[in-house]
Amino acid sequence: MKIHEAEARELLARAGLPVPDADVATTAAGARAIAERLFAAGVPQVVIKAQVLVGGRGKAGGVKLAASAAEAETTAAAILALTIKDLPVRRVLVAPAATIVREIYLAALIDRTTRGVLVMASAAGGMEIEEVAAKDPAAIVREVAHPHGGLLPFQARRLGFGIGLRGELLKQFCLIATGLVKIARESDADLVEVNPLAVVPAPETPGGERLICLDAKVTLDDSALDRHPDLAAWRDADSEDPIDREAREQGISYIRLDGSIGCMVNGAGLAMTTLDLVTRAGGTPANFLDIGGGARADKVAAAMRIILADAGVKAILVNIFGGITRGDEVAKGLIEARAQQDRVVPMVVRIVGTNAAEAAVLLREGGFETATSLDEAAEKAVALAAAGGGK
Amino acid sequence: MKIHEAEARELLARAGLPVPDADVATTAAGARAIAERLFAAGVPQVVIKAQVLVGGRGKAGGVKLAASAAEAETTAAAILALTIKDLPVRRVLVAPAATIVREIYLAALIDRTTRGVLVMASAAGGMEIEEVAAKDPAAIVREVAHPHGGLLPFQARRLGFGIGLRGELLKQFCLIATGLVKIARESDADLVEVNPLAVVPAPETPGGERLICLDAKVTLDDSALDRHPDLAAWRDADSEDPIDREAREQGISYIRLDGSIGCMVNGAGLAMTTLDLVTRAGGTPANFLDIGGGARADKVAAAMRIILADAGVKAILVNIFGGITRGDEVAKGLIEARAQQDRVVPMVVRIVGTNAAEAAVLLREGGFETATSLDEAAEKAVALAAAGGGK
Amino acid sequence: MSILVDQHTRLVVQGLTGREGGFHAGQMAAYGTKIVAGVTPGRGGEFGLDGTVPVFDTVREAVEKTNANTSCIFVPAAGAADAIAEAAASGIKTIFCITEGIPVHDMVGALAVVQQHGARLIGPNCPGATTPGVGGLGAKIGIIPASIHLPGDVGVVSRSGTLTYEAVQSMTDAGIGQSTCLGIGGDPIIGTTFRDALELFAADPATRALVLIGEIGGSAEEEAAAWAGEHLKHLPRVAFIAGRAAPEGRRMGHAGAIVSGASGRAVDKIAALEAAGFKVAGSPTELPRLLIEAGYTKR
Amino acid sequence: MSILVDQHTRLVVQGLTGREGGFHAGQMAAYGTKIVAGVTPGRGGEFGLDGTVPVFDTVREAVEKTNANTSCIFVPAAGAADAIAEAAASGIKTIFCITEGIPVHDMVGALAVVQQHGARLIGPNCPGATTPGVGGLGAKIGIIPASIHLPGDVGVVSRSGTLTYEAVQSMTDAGIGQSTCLGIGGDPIIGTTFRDALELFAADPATRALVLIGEIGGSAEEEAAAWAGEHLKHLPRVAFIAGRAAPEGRRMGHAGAIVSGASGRAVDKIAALEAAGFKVAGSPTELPRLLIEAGYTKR
Repeated sequence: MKIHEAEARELLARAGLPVPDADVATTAAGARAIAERLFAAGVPQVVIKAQVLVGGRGKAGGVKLAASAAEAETTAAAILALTIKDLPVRRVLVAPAATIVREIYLAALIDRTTRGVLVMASAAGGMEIEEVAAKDPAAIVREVAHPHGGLLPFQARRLGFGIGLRGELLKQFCLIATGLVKIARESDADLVEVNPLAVVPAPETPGGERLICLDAKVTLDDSALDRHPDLAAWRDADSEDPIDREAREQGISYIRLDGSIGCMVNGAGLAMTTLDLVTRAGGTPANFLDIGGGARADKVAAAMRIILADAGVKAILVNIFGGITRGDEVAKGLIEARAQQDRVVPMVVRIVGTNAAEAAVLLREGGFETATSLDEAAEKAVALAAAGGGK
Repeated sequence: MKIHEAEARELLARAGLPVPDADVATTAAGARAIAERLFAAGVPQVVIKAQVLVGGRGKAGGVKLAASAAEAETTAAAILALTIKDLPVRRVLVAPAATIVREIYLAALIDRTTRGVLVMASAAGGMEIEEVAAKDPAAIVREVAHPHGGLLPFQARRLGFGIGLRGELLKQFCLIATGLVKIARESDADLVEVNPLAVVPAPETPGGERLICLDAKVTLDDSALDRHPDLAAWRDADSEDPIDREAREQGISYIRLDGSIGCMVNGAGLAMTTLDLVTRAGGTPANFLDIGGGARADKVAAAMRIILADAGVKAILVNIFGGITRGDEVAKGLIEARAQQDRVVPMVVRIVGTNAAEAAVLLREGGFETATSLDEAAEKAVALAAAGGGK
Repeated sequence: MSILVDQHTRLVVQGLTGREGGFHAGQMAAYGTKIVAGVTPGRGGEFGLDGTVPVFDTVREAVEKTNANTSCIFVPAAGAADAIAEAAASGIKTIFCITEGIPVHDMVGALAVVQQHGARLIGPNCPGATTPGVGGLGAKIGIIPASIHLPGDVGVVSRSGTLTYEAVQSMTDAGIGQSTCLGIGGDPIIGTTFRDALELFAADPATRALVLIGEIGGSAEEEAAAWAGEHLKHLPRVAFIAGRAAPEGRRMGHAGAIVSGASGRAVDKIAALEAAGFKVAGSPTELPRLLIEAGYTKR
Repeated sequence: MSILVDQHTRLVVQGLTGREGGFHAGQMAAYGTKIVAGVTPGRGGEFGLDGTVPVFDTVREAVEKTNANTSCIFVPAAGAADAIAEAAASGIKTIFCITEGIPVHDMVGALAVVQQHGARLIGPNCPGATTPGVGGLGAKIGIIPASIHLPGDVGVVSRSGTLTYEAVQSMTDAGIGQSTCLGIGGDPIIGTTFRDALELFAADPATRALVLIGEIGGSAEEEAAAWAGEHLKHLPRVAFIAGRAAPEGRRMGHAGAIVSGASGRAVDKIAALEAAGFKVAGSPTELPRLLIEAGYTKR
């Protein structure tokens, strides 16, 4: 689960890491009030940032400076009126505009290859780490945190020295790097990224510098949300499609695509394979949908509702290889769903494995079109969709 | 550093572990006030416990029950008037008297052999673990906590099942065992012992039982007190001998004994050996004293003051094998100390190793009696003490 | 011969008294797997699997009393990582974890405990492994349906569940049997990687060809391909990669893979496998034909 | 020959730029030890030891640039455990930690990292080790005064600092030389135990007799004695235990030792050693005589 910058900042602040003195507003007036407080505290300029869960908000006009409270209000109003990549902006973060001396990249993330919490740092902050990796891989330094101990002090130092820090900045960097790993572990985050981690003038020491976490991105492990009800409450259900929400709540893995053939499959690998074969047969999949292992009739019916909510769906392919999942349960779910649905779409059903014979009886009695092999099912679905005007 | 039961209870309470609703008083009136609060809350009886840093306070009359506020006051007054094993009782803990169904032993401690945090549990609570170990070693179950992860859940369960717990009590036990290790690690404690960990009736569920940490003993790692100023403040300087305090503050390891020969040595092993050889030569050591490595003249002078504060000292043996410690520095310290001291005691000095030659010159000029071998030094010291009426 | 599971397997089922654990233990036993113990904390003293298998409170006790050497975990997600660590710390050397949805940070710690004790973990979130046998000598651990198998000499390793079944079924339908079928699981942190599995198969004299079923994301297929290109020259080998048609950028753990120099894309995985001598199928149904083309001959 | 330190030692001194580190590095170099690097975080790029030895910010860099294989740590107590872990994680296989007063819980974690990397730690709070040499071929690590040594073939291992010097001096005075003198340190958690040290000496063909200097507390002497009784029958061996006259119950970590079945008392240690064929001295000065009585002959 992705959380907004404002909440990511909150996680960092709770861990005692240096973050801007920012606040969130949902109205222009609210933004003005925050700006007024910041200007009163001596901030020369504020930055107003759209809180949306997509990248590229700066280019979309979602991040703007303001030099007065009045300007903050009008700017906030403009940003709150934006829709960025289909997502309406409902909240803005108002923060002091920082004088950035230099930008650093720092992130702690779950890494498949090293099978641990990988901490990456680069002196080339501000840009995407993928860009840095492509241009100059040597500019990225890495440490795998201790599996139980977190980032050990010497590892934090190695990262800091590795990106050229020394003295006071090195010390601060070590605290921040250690803190990010701690946040990742304690919040069950897959990713805690600070970009930029900015070097800014330290007001208290003339000529001195300090580090501040200017922007942060945090992704939480969905599997662990149960034990963090406080963090789970940060889910931005507003910016979630209602269908996506229903899928999530049903424990169904669903990704909407652009095509015409709705797919219902058990298992992510088989679901991807089904998409591949539909594509190979000349069709276009309307979605990825994995009903998971051991799905019962009601879950199958829910999956059908989710698929049919997409008006672009012209045909449906059901592909079930029974293991934990019982074929007859799926067949019952399909019959139940058909009884409830108001839109009739041609369907081809393939059920093999556990209780496939019982399923076959039910499907035959129900008059469903069936298929034996996966390739055959894909071809039939493509033909049905084409007959209905889809592809 | 040992801390009192009251502070150990505080550490457990902070970690969320179940402890009695107790409080500390330094006067009988204060004890009465606490007792009144407890009686008002429905407690049928209170227990008043002397806070002294020695074992066996129960047998010494330092733990008593009281059934009324008035009785609590008189009992507290009596306990506060006690001196237990040379330690005056300055504080009492007033707690609800528990109805104990069964007693369990549980401790987390630094263990030399397994080189980790050893957790020991026994169904035979209430008595000293050494006693259980001697009588029935199989009654003690052990787990070595993960060096970075603390006590893992399955380890806690193994301990709990190992002493015959099940169900709700097992769950509570696991939380407490895990908590003790956490306390040990976070407070840098060498020992966190709960004895008894009592099974008591659970008032909220009829017939139910729950666990409560009725008494706790905690020893903190002296080497780590610097990073726990809050815990270091719990030192009971009152119950510390002024000489012991001076030694500690000077970084001198000093243990007073009963004999007549004061010893000043560098290194614990050599200091023990010096005691052994004094004993073998027929003398009685007045103290163990290790001035540590690299001691300078002023530390040597302080050590001399500490030794001479013991009126039983009839002769002094100085035994220094210079490594980090420089012999001439020690010699200078001895000369300096002699200039300040008001009591003259015969002394034999042996300085070998680093800068022994320079030391020899200084000692000769200062008219000190010297010795070459350790055996010779011990024999001379015993002779000097005997001449002065000591042994 | 086979890998990981055979007639010497003495299995303890962690979570035997649960619905899933009980059901699949029955399936495993029916296939010929020796189930010697169950573990459910608090249920020690009971008997599972129709009263035939003793249940213990701890894995240590199960190992002491029954000489279990392998574990299969059906414990719910919140306790599964701890169950893995318990198995490893109790002397179990081969641990299958079927449970899905384990918090990934829990797995980081559990895997470290497994490695510390010199044990091997398969999974989590994996279907397990089957060594098909003739005449009741088969053994399976996990949830792969028994019906799809045929005894033989082709090793199968896969990240997926049902896709594995699909692939194995197509082989069985074509009369091509399997030495062992292994599902390694698709979670970000898993105990046994494709490369580990290939090393095991390479050391098994009974495995005469290999099938690898991968999918998009991460770089495990590329790493396995690099190793296989050097060490498996003697074995016919085929592969299938799911996700050619999947849209990019919808998977977790992406940054890590990218920075490791891998794209996670199907096209790159296929190229890496082909460069390492794998024939790569466009559909699981093509695997039997490609095996023959790669030089595999049925015995 | 010798154990742990010799002319192949390439030493990095962690804390070289400090007062203690600098002084003792000079002593070590003067004795013939090859000091190839220093490490002080933040002082990378400087040179220590009269400008002859490069200083690095990290041990990893020191190892990469100088092929250091051994480390000696003089870092202050608050950072010493981390310095140990850093050395182990950077490929250093033999780590001496001289620092005293390291919080014991820090050591629990550091020792686990050392073991995980297959490294060996000596100490902390130990004087180090010396392999006396003829004609400038000696090597020493730590703070044992060079002057007390004589090249020879008796291995010495001790928990104490100055008591070790006393024992070695008495041997040197009697014309009995040492193969290696090793101080393992007296802290509750140490990296190399008496038993570990005896195993190392047992594998060293140049060591023809052994001296063990123990003290009261814990059970390390008993454990070493049990091992030596079985494995060291061929070597003359003597011991000294400090603390016969010490009052009981004044030491930390007592409960652990007691529950392990050991009393920590001198009398029991002496009995265990004698049962294992050690001759036990009443004073360090008696060690040379006892060595001869145990069958040791000067070469």
